[in-house]
Amino acid sequence: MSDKKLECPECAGSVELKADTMEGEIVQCGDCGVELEVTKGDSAFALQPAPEEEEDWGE
Amino acid sequence: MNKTLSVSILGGSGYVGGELLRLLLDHPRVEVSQVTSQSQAGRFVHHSHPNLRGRTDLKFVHPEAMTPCDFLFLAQPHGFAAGKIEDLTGFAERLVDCSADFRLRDPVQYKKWYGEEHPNASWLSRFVYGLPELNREELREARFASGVGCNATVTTFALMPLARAGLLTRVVVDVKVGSSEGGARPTDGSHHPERSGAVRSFKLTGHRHQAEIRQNLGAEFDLNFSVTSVELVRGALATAHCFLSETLEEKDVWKLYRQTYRDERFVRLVKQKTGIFRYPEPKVLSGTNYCDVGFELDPGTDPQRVVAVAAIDNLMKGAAGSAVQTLNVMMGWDEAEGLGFPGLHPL
Amino acid sequence: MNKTLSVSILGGSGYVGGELLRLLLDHPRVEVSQVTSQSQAGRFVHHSHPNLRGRTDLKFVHPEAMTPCDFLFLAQPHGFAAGKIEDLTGFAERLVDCSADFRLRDPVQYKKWYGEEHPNASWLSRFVYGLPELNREELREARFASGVGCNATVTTFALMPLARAGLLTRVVVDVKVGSSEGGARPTDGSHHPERSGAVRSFKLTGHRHQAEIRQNLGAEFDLNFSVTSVELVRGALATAHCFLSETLEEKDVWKLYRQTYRDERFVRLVKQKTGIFRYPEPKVLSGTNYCDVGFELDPGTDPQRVVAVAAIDNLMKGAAGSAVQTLNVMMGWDEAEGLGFPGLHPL
Repeated sequence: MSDKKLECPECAGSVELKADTMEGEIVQCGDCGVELEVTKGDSAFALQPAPEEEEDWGE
Repeated sequence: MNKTLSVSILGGSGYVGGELLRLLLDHPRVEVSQVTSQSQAGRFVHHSHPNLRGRTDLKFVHPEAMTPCDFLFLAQPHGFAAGKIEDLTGFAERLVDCSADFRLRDPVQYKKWYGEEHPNASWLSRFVYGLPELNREELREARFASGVGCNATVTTFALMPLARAGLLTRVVVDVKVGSSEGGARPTDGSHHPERSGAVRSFKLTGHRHQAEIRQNLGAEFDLNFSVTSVELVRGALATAHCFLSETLEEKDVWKLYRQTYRDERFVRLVKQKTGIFRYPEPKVLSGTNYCDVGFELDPGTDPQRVVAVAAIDNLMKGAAGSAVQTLNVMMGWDEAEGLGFPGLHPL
Repeated sequence: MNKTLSVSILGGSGYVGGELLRLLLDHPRVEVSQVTSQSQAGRFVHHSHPNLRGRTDLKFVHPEAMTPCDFLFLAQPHGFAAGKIEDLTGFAERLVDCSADFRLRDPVQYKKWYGEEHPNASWLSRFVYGLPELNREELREARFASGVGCNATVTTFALMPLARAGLLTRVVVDVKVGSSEGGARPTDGSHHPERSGAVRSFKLTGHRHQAEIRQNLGAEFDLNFSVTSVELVRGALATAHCFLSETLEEKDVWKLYRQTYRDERFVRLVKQKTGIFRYPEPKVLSGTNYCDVGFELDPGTDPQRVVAVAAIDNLMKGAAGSAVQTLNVMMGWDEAEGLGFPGLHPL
C-alpha cells in the first residue's frame, strides 16, 4: 500500500500516512498539530482525534 | 542578468538601515557600495551595528558624497524623501523608500493622516507599495517602491483572507509592539527605567497605519485600531477581533487562510492544539522575514466572532525584510534570496 | 570527499539538540537523517522547535529506532553517554558528545567534580575536547570529540592569551548567565515569576567547569569562579580579574590578545573607546558562533590587575556552534561552513 493522503478531521489539512502505518497508530497533523488515531474505516484507513489531555496553561 | 548589482543605503545608521545592511552584505547577488549617515560619516558601520564587526570594513559616507548605483534604499525619517524625490531618483535606476512618504496612493489620505500636503503628490502614483504578497505583478514592472508600515503589515496579514472573502463587518485590533519601532533615537519614554516592564497604551485612536490597512484591504469594514507597547525590542503581534457577516465553521476558516497563504514562502499558519507556541509569537521570528498567522473561532456568537492573530519582526517583515524581498521581485530573482534565516529558539 | 554526509542527533528535543538541528538543516554538506527523542517520538520536530516550522517535515524517532549514519551528535543529559559509549560508537564512524561525560581527560578529575567513577574511563583518552581554537590538529585526526561547557569556554577565551604567556598568578571570575543554560526542562527556579528579573548567585564555589578551564589553560594559577544568573535567555559573560606576575602596558596586552586570536574567524577583539557596545556583550551574539573578547588594564596596581571580559551565546559557541565547527574540522571542511549568521542588533 503506497503512502496515502487523508483529510484531518479538525482542520481539513492533508495528513500523509506512510505505507507501513498500522491501525491504532498515532499520527500528528502537520497543519494544526492535533494527534490523530488511525482507525480502520469500511475499506480504508480513517483518522479520529486521539484522546488528549487538555494541557492546563493556568495563565 | 546575473551581474552583481551595486546597492546603496541612504540613512544607514538607524535600525532599519542596519538591518538592510546586514541582509545586503550577505545577499549573494548584490554588492553594497555606499552606506550614508550624516552624524556617523567617516566611522566604520560596525560602530553603530556591532553585529557586523569583523564582517565589513565599510565606513559611513556623508549623504552629499553619495554616488550613483544600480539600486538605492532610502532608510531616512518620514518627510525626508517626499521633498527630494526628484534628485534622489537620479542616483539609481530603481529605488525602495522605507519611509511612509510614498506608501499611500491617495494624496487626500496622506494629508488627513500626516497633517500636511504631500510636497510631490504627482509621484505617489509612480510608487508601488512594497508588500510582494499583495502586489507581486505590479512590483515586477516597478522602478520605485515604498516600504511598508510594521503595524499595518501585521494587521493586513491577520485580516487578508477574511477581508478578501468580504466577510468583515467590524474589526477591533490591538497590536502589541516592541521598543525598536521607535527607532534608534532616544526619547524620554525610551529611557530604560521608564520603558522597561512597560505595558503602555500608545495609540488608542487615530493611528496612521489605519490608512495603509484600508489601502491594502479596502474600506468596506469598520476598523478600530490600538497599539500597546510591551517588554520586547523586536516584534509586533496583532490580536484582531473580527465580527463576520456570516456564520462559519472552523474548517471554512482554515480553508480561507490556507487558500490565501498556501503559496507564500514567508507566511506560515500557526494554530496548534498542543505545545507552548500554539499561536503566532514575535520573539521566535526575530531576524526572519516570516509572518506567522493563526486564528480562533468563537462558536455560537452572533455576529460570528473570529479572533485572528499575526506576528512579525517589525524590523524585518515590517521593514527591511520586505524591502529586500521587494528588491528580489523587482530584479526578477528568487524572492527568498538572502532571506533564509530561520530564527532562534529559545531567545 | 564532497558526497553529502548523513548526520543524526540523539536527543533532539532539548535546546542544544534544537540548535544543532537548526544549523545542520541549513549546512550545505550534510543531510539530517534522524533526530531522536524519547518523549516526543512521532511528533514533528517543529513541535518542539517553532523556528523550524515550514522548513522541515522531519519527525522525532524513538532512540531505539535509530539507524547507523556517517556522523552522530549526542545531545543527551550528562551521564547518558558515559555508560553506553560502546554501542553508541557502533552507529557512526564519527561522533560528537555534547554532554560533559567525555570532556575531561583525567578520570580522577571526573570523579572529583562529578562525584562518581567514570563508567568507561578507558574511553576518556579516545575523545578529543571539541574546541577547535584549542586543538585543531588533534581534531583533524579524531573520530570522537566531546562538546564544550559554556562557562568554561567563555572563561577560557577571556584568559587564554595571559595564561599562555605564563602571566597569571590569581584569577577571580564571575560569569553572568542566561536561563537557557538550565536546559528545556522546567524547575522551581526557572518558573517565570521566580526567574524573571533575577540577579541570582548560582554557584559561588565548586563550579564543575573549573576542571575544564584547568584542562584548557593549565593549573599554574589560582582560579576562583562564581556564576550569577541574570535577565537573559541566551548568553554568558565572563568578567575575569587577573592578577599578573609582571607589570604590563596596555600595548603589551593588546599584542598578546592579537597574537592569540589574529587568525581565529570566530573570535573578535572588542575594546572600544566610544559607542554603546565598548566591551563584549552576549545579546548581540545570539545565534552566532562568535566569542567576543576584551580587557581593561588597571594602571598602577601591584600586582598588576587586568580585567578580561568575554561573551558568547551559551547554546552556540558554548555548545551547538562549537560542535558543528568541530564537525567541519573533523571532516576537513571550511570551519565556518553553516556558521555564517552575523547576529542581530538591536535584539
